[in-house]
Amino acid sequence: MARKNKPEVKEISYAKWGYLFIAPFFIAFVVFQLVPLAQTVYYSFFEYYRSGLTVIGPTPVGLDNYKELFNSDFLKYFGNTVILWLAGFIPQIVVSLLLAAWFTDVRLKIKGKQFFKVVIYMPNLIMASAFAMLFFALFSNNGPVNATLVSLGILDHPFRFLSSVAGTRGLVALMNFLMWFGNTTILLMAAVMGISPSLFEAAELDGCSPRQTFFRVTLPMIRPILVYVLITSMIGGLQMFDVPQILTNGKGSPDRTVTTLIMYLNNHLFSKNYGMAGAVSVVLFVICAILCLLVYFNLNPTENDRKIKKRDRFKPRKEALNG
Amino acid sequence: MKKGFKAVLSLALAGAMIFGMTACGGGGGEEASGEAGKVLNIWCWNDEFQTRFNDYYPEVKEVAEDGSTTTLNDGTVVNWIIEPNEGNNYQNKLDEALLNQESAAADDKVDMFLVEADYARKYTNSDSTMNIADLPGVLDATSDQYEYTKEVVSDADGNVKGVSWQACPGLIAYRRSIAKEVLGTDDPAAVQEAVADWDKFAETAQKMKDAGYFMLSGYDDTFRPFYNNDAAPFVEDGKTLNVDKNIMDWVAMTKDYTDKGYNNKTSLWSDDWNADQGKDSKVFCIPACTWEIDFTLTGNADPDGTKDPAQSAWGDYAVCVGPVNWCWGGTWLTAATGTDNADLVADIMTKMTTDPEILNKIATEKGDFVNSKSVIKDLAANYEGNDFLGGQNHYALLSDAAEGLSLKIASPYDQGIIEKMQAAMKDYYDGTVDLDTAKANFEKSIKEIYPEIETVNWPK
Amino acid sequence: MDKKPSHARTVIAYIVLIILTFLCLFFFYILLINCTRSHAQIQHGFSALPGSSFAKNFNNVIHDAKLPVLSGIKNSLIVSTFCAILATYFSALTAYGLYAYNFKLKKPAFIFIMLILVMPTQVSAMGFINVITKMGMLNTLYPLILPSIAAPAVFYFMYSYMQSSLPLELVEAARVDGSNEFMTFNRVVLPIMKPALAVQAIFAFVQNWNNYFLPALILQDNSKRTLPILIAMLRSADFLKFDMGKVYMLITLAIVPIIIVYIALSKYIVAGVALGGVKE
Amino acid sequence: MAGITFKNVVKTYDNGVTVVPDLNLEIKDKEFVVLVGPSGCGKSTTLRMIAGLESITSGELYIGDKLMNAVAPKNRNIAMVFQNYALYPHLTVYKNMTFALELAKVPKDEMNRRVQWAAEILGLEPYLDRKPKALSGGQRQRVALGRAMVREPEVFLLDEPLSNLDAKLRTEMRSQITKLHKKLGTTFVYVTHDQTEAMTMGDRICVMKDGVIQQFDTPQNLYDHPCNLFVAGFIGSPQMNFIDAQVKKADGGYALCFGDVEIVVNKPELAAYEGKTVVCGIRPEDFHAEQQFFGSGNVMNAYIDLDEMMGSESYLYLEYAGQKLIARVPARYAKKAEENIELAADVEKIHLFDKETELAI
Repeated sequence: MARKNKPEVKEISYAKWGYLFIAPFFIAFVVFQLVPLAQTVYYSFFEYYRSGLTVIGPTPVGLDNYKELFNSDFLKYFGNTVILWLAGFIPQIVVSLLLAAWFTDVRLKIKGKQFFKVVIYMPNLIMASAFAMLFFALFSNNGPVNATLVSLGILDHPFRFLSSVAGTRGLVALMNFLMWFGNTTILLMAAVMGISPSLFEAAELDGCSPRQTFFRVTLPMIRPILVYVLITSMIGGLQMFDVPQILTNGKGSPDRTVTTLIMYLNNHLFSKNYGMAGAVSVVLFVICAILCLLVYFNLNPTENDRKIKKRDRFKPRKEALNG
Repeated sequence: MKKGFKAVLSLALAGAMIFGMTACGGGGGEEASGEAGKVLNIWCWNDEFQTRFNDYYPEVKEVAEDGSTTTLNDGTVVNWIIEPNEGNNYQNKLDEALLNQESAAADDKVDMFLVEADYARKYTNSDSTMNIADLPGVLDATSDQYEYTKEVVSDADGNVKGVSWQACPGLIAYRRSIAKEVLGTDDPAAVQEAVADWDKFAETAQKMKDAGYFMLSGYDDTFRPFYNNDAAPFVEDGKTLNVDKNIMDWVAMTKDYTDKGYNNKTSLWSDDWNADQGKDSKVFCIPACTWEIDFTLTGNADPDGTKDPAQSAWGDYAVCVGPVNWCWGGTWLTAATGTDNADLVADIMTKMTTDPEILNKIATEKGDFVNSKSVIKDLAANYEGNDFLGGQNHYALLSDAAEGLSLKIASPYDQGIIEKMQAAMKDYYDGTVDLDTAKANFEKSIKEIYPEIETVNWPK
Repeated sequence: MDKKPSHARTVIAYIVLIILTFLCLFFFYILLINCTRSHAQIQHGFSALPGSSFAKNFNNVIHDAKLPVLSGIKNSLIVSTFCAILATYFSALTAYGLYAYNFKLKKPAFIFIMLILVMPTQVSAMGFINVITKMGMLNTLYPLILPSIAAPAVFYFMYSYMQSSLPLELVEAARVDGSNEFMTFNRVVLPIMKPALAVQAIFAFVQNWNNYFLPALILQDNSKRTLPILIAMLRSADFLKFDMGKVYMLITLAIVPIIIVYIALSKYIVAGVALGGVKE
Repeated sequence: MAGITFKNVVKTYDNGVTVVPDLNLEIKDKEFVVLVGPSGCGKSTTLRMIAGLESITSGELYIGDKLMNAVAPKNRNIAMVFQNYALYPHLTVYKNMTFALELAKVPKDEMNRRVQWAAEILGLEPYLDRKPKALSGGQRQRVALGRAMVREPEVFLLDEPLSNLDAKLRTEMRSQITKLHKKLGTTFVYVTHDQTEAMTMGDRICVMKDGVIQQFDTPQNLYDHPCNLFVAGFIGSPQMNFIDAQVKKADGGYALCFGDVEIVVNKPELAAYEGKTVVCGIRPEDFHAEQQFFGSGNVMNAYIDLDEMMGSESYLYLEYAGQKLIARVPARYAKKAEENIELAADVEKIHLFDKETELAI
């Protein structure tokens, strides 16, 4: 800071305490995330892996890793990740909105709300790996689910869930849905309850049916929370690993249609291929950055308040005035 | 203000670190609690050798309740480190330990580790394993062992780097009850007649299907007989992978069997594959090598260990050689370079793999095909028969077959390659993908697991 | 008011709720049933009635050296508890730093944290493993605990909670009363933040209890492994062979402790989640 | 025709609390009726029952001649202005005002015409494109009014619309609403707890307490002839003084004696109360310091506890015969605290109430 010429005015500045309090956070971040990130980017330009007991030393290869990455199935895995995320996310949002609307609709007087809230939130606490393992055991070819379906006559022979693309993807989506819809419902309920009741009464007076009230009043009012849920879920979706990894034991079978980005990264990390792992990480980093900036800017309501959309503007037509 | 502030900042960092360290000091966990005596670390991927060691090694004093350690008479504590094989997990963890073998403390050093045929060459060609010749009195004791068991663990210039207590000729284990019902007899010679070659095997499979049975359980059951008779190893120069024509024959046959409903569409080691070896399973036979009889078949056929034919498939199995001679796996003991208990390792090796009296007990009680020609000849002559196999003396059947076995086709990468081949082809058999996609998937997974392999060649 | 339609909607609501409850509970029901049945019984097929081999399965799992469950639970507990403490304390500290003080880098610091909030941690996994190997921390629990000092999500929650329920006058009052900044934080700010701290501690604990990706890459030998890794090991073939009873038992051991804690604290946890919803 | 009639209407909430025991009320068409009373007296509940936001436990409610009990709020052709305005924060002022019309599928140019008309009356043209949070309290209140006006309802319901405004704005808005009523000519039902608003705005005022109508009459009648102690105390600020007085027979009527004052009133009804005590109500403004009011026996010499100088007049907090009184005296007669002052009550303006029944005599 430039030395001010007049004598140092002795006023108590707490600024140094501000720095002190945020220091641990930033130090831990630099040591455990920033430096590793820098290394990841650095090694992504090297051929550096361990084959058996011999380490093939870091030799610079420029963009080879990235070239190899793009003629590999990276885009397919990105597609898988997005499909698996959306297949779980869309039902999650729909059901959560439905439940939030019902739970907060004073007309419906649903009893046992607290019980339902406790039950639907429970899957969120379960270890993803345990959930996946449980589903693997339950949905295996002669597992309990098949046995039940066959004994109930719904199926004549066991359906091979884990051998069919739709089956495996469906299971991953179902698990993600079950694990997260409780959390989202409670969040949305809190947001809806945050709206002042007189707004709903005003809407009712204005002639809104329950459905119209939901879409024209409730939904716009809880938009900030919806944006928050969308972003956090998208980040979670991109990081999806535990469930598909354990359900298919890392193979992403059948036909690698369930291999997600992080599983692909994990395969390289597991076989100590730091070069490729670095490349995958960097591309993933870029994708995350783009998606988040995209979502953050155009969906965040506070940003676009000023530019009122065209059709809302009031057009005073002179001839209509008859006083 | 500037200087003071930096001091405070570093203080905060140190504080955070110390706070973190001391807080989870407990997390470090203490080393294996052994008394004053030395510690012997043995790495393996299952408890097969551990059970035989605990039962038959004379020096064993007592076994820990949770089975994690065994204490010997002279106080040495044997620490069993078990890591599953699948997905190269065992190899990765073992490599990690071997790489910092020098820096590791005496008691943490890897003393002995087991290897399977599929990746034996990876370790025998490296200097992480000691020459058996350097271990006192072990090499000459192995004169009576089958040639192939030494060949597969010899390095480029012929030094033997490992020993095994068993040979694993492959055979076909079949259900006596189903054989009687469909083929009219369960006599091993007659059944061998019906499966003498792959054409006869297919005919019998059709008979089985007509009678409402499956010939085989899974896709991978017939892999080993084909793979074992490949012309050359998968990888020889460390860069290119040549898929043998034999493998593609296996693929074609299995696809054909699946479409015709000869097999029950299971995968190796999956729980329905295990169930197919149970009492009320519809599967006629399963290609199995000798260690599989004790390790897998007995466990699956008689899960509750009743040993009673009424409640389980105990005694309902018999074996014959099958269409081709083949072998699978087997476990070799190797001494890790830099071990601090070399002579104890040597003693374990000699006793467990060459002492005729121990080998005889292993053979009779565990049903292993032990790696000693003399013991096998003696068993072939007067062994009264294996109770699990309904009294059949399978040694007589296999003693000459074992002479002709060979594992020259083994390469250091086989564990990963075979696993990825089976996984890729499973989608093809299920009909989820066509053959070319399955091949492409195989190549992709090889690129991930073995970056050094650049090209994969398929036979014309 | 027109009674008829809302009656129909109530019926539909209850049907959907019952289906969802069934979906949430059915799988745990099967889990609890199967962990009391022996391997053979499980292979026979599904049964709604519990079996008799709960003790047998439990013993098998506890005494299986390959699956050190007790040390798994211990490690998971250590990692989760310390992560919860570090994450909540340091996030509150950072949030307080940014909320109560203004200094030159305040705005950029806040925006920076918001950016890393949306960045998944797996991205730097590769470098992370290298760094901690060089620091000699590979195969120890520290690398799983210390990074949680920088927990952007927890920070964001604390920051918005402070904005809504920590009046700055309190801090000034404390200053007038002569307590130094650090004491003010610990004795005035933290007690007020107790609901937020409690909720975030639970979430941080659960998140680290369930974490599988990084521990699997860092923890090499069995005595150090956390529960999710043991379960993932279960999935590999060598274990499945003999005893599905053991498999179900281990999953139960991994899930039940959290469920018990949850049922005991369900009121706070659900309220805590709701707290997140009313941020704006 | 949009009169409102309550017949034996009862309102009991789910928790068993009966807020409105047995309401019989008749509001004529185009009338401006004010429901006033302390909080919790059931005035808002009554308003919300008209709006249909509260169910009617029993009894009948008519708007015009149609039974409204089971009719949905949107079909009652009423509009309501909420205490906190209840404007849709995510919609512009224009969209807020056209929200109900869009739902009622009113054609576009008709909507524009009405909004333009309402905006002109309320002076809202410059704000039509703004969002509510960009407006001041007063402007928001006027938007709420505008939103109700454009619907051209038969009945206009206002639930304490001025309580969130500052004092100056409140007086200004009072006159605006009264002017609006005259201009629109619709029936207004206005709820407030502020008796000055009631007195200034209402054609008729309904004073309520614990769900029961105390009195329903013009402001003047309420002021001059409160039917009971409660209404007397509620209307008028500062509040009427209540003094216990002995009734004695005197020539020319009966004398009310308290302290050393004896005020003679000729009220035949007092015959029944001879020798007993009655509550004598005197409004602060009915105490006079001017000589012409000094008759025989009605002068009292009170000690001034506190005096509040209001500019043109002063409030004197007196103590007389052990009772606290308030008097409102023109500035020139006012005295300072801790002094005594001689005051006389205006005999015609004295209200008398039965001590037990609290009813007017």
